Amino acid sequence: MADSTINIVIGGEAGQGLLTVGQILVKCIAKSGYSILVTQDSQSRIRGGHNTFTIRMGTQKVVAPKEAVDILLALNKETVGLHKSDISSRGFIIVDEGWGVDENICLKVPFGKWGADGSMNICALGVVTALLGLDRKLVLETMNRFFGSLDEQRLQENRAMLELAFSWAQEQSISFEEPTPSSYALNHLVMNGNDAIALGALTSGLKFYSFYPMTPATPIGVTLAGKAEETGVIVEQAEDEIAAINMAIGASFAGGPSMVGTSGGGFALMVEGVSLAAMTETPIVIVMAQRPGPATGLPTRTEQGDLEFVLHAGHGEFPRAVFAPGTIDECFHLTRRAFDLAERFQSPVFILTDHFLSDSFRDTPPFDLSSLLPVTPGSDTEAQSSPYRRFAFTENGVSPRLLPGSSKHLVVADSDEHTEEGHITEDLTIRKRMVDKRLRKQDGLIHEVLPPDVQGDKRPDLMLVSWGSTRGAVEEVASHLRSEGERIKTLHFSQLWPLVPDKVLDHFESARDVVCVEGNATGQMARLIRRETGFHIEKRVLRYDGLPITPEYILRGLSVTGK
Amino acid sequence: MADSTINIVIGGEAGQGLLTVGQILVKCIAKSGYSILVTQDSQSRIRGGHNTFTIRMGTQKVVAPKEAVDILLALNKETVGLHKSDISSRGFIIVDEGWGVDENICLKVPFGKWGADGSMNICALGVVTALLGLDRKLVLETMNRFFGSLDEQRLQENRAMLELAFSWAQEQSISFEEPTPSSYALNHLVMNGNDAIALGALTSGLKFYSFYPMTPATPIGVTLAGKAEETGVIVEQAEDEIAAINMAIGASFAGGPSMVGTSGGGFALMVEGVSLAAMTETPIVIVMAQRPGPATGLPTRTEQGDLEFVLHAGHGEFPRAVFAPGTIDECFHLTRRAFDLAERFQSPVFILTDHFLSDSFRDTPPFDLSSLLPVTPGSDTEAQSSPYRRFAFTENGVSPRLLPGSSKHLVVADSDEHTEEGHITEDLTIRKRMVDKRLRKQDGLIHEVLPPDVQGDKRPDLMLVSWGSTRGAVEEVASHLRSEGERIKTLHFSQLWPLVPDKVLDHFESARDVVCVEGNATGQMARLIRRETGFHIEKRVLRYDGLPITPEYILRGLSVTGK
Amino acid sequence: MTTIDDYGNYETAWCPGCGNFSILKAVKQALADSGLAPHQVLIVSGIGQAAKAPHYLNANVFNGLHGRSLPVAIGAKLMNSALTVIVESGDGCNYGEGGNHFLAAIRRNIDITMVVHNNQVYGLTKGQASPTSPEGFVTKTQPQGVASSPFNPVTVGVAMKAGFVARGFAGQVDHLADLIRRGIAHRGLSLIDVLQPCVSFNKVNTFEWYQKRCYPLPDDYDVKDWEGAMKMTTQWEDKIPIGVIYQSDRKTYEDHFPLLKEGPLVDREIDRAVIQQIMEGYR
Amino acid sequence: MTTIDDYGNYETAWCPGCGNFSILKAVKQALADSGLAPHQVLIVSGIGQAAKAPHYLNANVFNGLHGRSLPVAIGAKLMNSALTVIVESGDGCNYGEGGNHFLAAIRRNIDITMVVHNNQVYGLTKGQASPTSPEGFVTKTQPQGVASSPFNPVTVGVAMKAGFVARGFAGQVDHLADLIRRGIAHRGLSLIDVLQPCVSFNKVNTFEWYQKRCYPLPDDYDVKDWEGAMKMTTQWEDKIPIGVIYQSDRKTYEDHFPLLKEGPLVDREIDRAVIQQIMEGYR
Ligand SMILES: Cc1ncc(C[n+]2csc(CCOP(=O)(O)OP(=O)(O)O)c2C)c(N)n1
Ligand SMILES: Cc1ncc(C[n+]2csc(CCOP(=O)(O)OP(=O)(O)O)c2C)c(N)n1
Ligand code: SF4
Ligand code: SF4
Ligand SMILES: [Mg+2]
Ligand SMILES: [Mg+2]
Repeated sequence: MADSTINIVIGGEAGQGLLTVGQILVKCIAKSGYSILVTQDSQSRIRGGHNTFTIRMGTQKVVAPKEAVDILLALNKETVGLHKSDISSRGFIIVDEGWGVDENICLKVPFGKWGADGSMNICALGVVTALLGLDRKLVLETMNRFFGSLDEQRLQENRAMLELAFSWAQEQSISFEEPTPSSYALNHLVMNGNDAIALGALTSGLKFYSFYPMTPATPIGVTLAGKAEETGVIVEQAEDEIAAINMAIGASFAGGPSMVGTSGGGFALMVEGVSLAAMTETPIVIVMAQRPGPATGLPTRTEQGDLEFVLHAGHGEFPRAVFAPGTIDECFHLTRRAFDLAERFQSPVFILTDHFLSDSFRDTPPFDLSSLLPVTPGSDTEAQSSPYRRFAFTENGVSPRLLPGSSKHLVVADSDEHTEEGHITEDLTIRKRMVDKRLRKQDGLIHEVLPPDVQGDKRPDLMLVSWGSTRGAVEEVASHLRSEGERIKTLHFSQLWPLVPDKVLDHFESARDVVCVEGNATGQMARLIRRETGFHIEKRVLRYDGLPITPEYILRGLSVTGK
Repeated sequence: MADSTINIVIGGEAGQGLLTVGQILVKCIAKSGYSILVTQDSQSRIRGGHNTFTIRMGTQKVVAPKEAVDILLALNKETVGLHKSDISSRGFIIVDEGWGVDENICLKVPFGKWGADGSMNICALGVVTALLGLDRKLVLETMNRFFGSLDEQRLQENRAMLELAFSWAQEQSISFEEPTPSSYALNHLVMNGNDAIALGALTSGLKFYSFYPMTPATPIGVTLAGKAEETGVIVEQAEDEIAAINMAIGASFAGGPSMVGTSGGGFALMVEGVSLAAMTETPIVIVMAQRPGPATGLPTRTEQGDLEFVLHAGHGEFPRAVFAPGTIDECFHLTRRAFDLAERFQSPVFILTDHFLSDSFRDTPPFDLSSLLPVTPGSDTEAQSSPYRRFAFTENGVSPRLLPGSSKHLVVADSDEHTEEGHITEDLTIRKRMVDKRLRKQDGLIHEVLPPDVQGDKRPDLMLVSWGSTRGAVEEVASHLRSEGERIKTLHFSQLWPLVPDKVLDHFESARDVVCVEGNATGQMARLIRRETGFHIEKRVLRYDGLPITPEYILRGLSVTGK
Repeated sequence: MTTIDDYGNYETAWCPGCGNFSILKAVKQALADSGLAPHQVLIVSGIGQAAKAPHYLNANVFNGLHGRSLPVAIGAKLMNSALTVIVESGDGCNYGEGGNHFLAAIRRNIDITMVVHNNQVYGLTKGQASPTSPEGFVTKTQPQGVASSPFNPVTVGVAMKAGFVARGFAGQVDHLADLIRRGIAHRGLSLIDVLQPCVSFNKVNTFEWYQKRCYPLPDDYDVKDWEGAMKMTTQWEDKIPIGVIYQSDRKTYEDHFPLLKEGPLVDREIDRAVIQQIMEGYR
Repeated sequence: MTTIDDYGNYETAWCPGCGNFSILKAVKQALADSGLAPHQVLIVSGIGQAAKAPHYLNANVFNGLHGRSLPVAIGAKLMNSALTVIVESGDGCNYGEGGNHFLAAIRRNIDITMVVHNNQVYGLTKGQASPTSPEGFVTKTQPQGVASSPFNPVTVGVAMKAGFVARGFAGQVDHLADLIRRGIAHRGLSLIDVLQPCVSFNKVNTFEWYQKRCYPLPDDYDVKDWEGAMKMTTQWEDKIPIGVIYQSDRKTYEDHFPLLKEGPLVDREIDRAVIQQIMEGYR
């Protein structure tokens, strides 16, 4: 797949400051106007092992990771051996001259001479930014801002090191033509999926976030905790996931927009709470960041293996909505939509992400916050007559939700089947009516469902179906194949549930060949589509080794499925 | 629906000894040769309220409950008002003459005169058994056996009371013709679904049962605890459901066939453990006795609302089997099959029942235990060479399972993705192979799947599809409709997963009209069938008010669905 | 001025003679004596016989899952500090299924009052052993008697230096009502473990059994003396002290967060400017 | 006769300088000193840095879910009493996610030895507060410092009269190995809480911090004196006692069941006749 993007892989041990240099580099590149997309691959350990931080940069929007490596920045020798086979024709490797590595595509840096042991990553940063032809001042400023909290002395040292490396690199004659300048991403934001979800939640009026640490969702809690005091949000690390979701339900019942974040194993412990939220009709937003299972599985890798689990989590029958963002922009806006639906339909709403998207830094245009309103929890107190009936039977199934203590009206909610007043009942006629009332809310959710995103030819040779984080990879594959003259359509789901047949069926029938692309082993989305539309997608490109789906992977897969 | 069965409803408050008189009566009737089927309807309280214990008796096998009441045995006045509208043409009500109830269909019993306050239920027993023309001696013996543990004095009193009432009743002239004698159920066993599951587990070699009390599964633990010492089974009430399933997994890992029992809310807490069992490939049998949800719902009522929940419970992807017994015989034999499959495929296997079946006493022919072998946990130690690889890659995905301590071989299991030796790994090539290995076991499960039970016409006007506890009601409806000249086919699933399309698709296409009968509000089985076979069942008869599905209910439903 | 009548009188699903009736009365009395109107109160319960209590009085109610009343109460209290939040549930609910939340709640010391109906048995599910059932206690699921030693919530509460640890007895309603009132008045987590006869399933720890043993702590008892309190908590077999066993003025959870001192969080407007600033941080 | 070498030497995924290395060594030493061959031992762990330990020695291993090592260990021990069952996991695993199992395990008093790597932090997930983190401990998820008071497992263990309660320090391997050996020898549940420096995420309770404070209990210390032990468990800020803090010969769980005295349940044949009889009971 020939393309003009540059793929920079920084490799080394955990604890070598990969993330630091990576994040600064990303900001420098974006500030210089290039679009960027980061893929992080790390092991479940704190020191040692082998991790990579991969930045793909381009003059136009970068939507997916790529496999071929153009610049390999090796922070340790092991990295060279592990990745040199991926080096592209024009690519090269940045190494320490001291390692005695002898590839003809090596740029040997005198890290040793510079006494850079502690700050090797800073020097490396200088070398790469110089080679990319970035502006020295911009790089220095970006680094300074990043290290803002450090003491002046350390900052000085870092600056010195960077200058040294930068100048050295500029003098090297190396056959790497600088990328053509771009202004695409000038003053874009740089954030990952977790950041965008946190920000989306804050703009929605989030007041309570509870969690129990679990990769890859933990950073949402970290981000929110850092802003808790200034934004007026309670961020509570619970004793376990059961407490986390029950606290959030309590906080939401009391009137605060509430969210929890976790991954598969932690979510498993929240399942009973999901059913409680549904029964008490308490709004709650649940971020479920997938990682490979079963059980503990691969804690620091990615997968899309929990679609069916989330779709059916919780005993009993009740409405829900499930979103699966595929971009930073969707992480932000779908989180907002989740809060809105949770509040208006008094139901649990899910945001289904995965490890890849969670910590994939990307550039994105800033959001116009002025136009974005927070949700207003609860119904109008004045409008209620006595006796107040929290679960009054209504046409659309949504009953007036007062907040306890906000008026003289008493608010009663019960996990048992209950009367309109919320009190426990065993009246089976009421039972049936309550089930019907709750399920009627599903119609409202259906009415507001986001149709899948459809791109490309009306009557394609091939239609690619995807959901969530694979969006970009599929788009890229589509345009690549089109460039080769094929007629391609893409159908991408950013909302998985409710799934409305009439919005999609025609598309399926329009295609000569349909392939479903999923990050799991059994094709869960394909099954769901058949269940809801009757259309049977037989060809699949599936990945379940813990790595994100790349355009190259899909193309290889397509050649196998024999499309 | 005209039929020759007699429907006896005993109604009264919790704590009035309903269950006692009910159970004795059931035994008396069965011992007299009649087939019986019990439906219990009780509120979630210990004293007061209104409960019923309904016995349907017949000269041929009784397979379902019925609604029309032939004998209403009212232990309190309230009962009369609540049920008199259900009295059949030939039916009548047994009341206390003291209540001043004045229905012309009343048999007024002088309970007061007899000073029967404490033992009203015993007197009632005498009256009913006499009216049914049962043998006095048989009734006395049955009662004695039931009260075996009581002191002689109490036994005496009970006997006296019974005799008194029995004689009195015999002298009453009441237009109720005794049922024609039957020898159908002579020396049948009388047990409910929970009993049969417990017995099936014992014959399978059960060594460990852990649970946290939850209706309707609790009685399984009660039964097993009562036999624990003599059978050599550990019955452990855990601190919570999470502990329950993890203990069972530990016990199974150590070599003891293990089972847990719970209901929806408790199972929600076991979901993570299900995924653990799958990842560590530890055999486990999970009894999931459904009750109406969401959340606490209706603790003492019935529903089939958790099919999809159980089918997808657990994060990550792994094989499982799900059984849904519909009769006492199936409760016994499918439990045995569950243990067998769990052991041979080293996977979690589910038994999905519901409140109705759990405590529905029925007569069933005794099981020939001599021919039924227990499972033999673990693989042959001798066959293993060093280093032993617990998770060795094999063709069918099943690896040799040694028991820790049974040999010098070390047994290592891990909830993380692991090597063949069972040690934690982040090697993504191994990851993929391990997923494939685990999923290959699904093929074996498919190979051994029980096809649905199919009865009736090849090309029917109507095919009724059902699963689990509704089996009998559907059968009865079918034969009723046939008697009216309609061509009916029934397709009943006693195993829900795996679901093999080619075993069922033809049947669907053979029918002019297909209706799915389910005890839930959304038609979960119908959805599953469409997902797996592509066949879309549009007509449904659903029930979700907490009561069991009766033949009458189905017939009413059919007339509405307009079949 | 509120009276006990403001809290209403409702039919219950409890057995005649159950200890729950007097606990319900004591709770109502305590709320009235605290001068609280029903709408200022939120009672959170789990599932069990005890957990039905909030349905039998006037207040805001969240009757949640078995074992999970504490986390719900904590979430609600943090969101609206103006509410007086009471957790009312059984021994199985709070010390069994909810044991982990019990430990965490003591450590957090949020201003919530726990009233635990401790009948030493699982009532609603028909009489299995609870964490507080005595060793050897025979039930249908423990036919050879309970093999574990009983959980003593008061001992653990004091050991962990909970802010307010008390034991009451359903047989002494006024004394109990006063304990609950003091628990409500106390800032931080208050635990009131209430000995409650279950006439249907606990034939060991009957009304008389408790009556014979329970005695109020002497006036000169020092609730601040931790060592003395620890020792006191071990009294059980023949004498059972009731009253406030330990009290400390530990910092509450709320004290740690300036945010929580600015009045109920639920009333706070969100500040767009701050969020704008946060977003700018991602440039 | 087994030596520490029989337990092997493996590469780990821990940080250089981590306290886990010496705990691993102590465990191996204790197992060897107990005269146990690797196949006689089952080590059950949860998830965390500590929980990886069993992968680094020779034994039967069940590395289960975060927080759930105790129930798995209990199930395995009840099924095969011939196995020496060790629970090895972190403070978050045992006192956080697994808190409820910790309480229940102490009450059951089954013959299992718990070795808790207590680094007062969540290591594997990159440094959030754990239940034992000191009040005020600052982390990325607790930027204003931990608001809860720390959980003291030794205090709670003694308060609940656990059979064997000890505290060790990773910095004193031989002393620790001896504690573990004694824990294994003790019949019933043994808790060995091990103070473990985490060089990456706990900059407060460092090796030096512990080194300065830890001192072995005096020889004349009476492990049977509950009141004394309770008091002893409160020592922390400037002096931290290590050693066996409390020991009792409480009846074990196994003692309650004749069934469990007849040798490993896993070896027992099922008796058809008995089951036949049970079936007949349903006539
Ligand atoms: C998750 C879950 N597990 C089990 C149950 C069943 N259950 C309902 S109440 C109860 C025990 C109640 O005991 P306790 O809390 O002491 O209350 P009591 O009835 O004695 O007042 C149980 C086990 C449930 N509702 N939810
Ligand atoms: C149910 C569940 N929740 C959360 C996690 C994520 N997790 C893994 S290890 C860990 C904490 C580990 O802390 P600790 O037990 O103290 O072990 P340490 O790493 O400090 O040795 C957490 C929260 C998980 N694996 N499973
Ligand atoms: S069962 Fe016990 S606790 Fe429940 S209501 Fe009856 S007496 Fe009270
Ligand atoms: S993070 Fe801490 S506990 Fe984990 S290995 Fe590193 S030093 Fe040890
Ligand atoms: Mg109780
Ligand atoms: Mg730790």
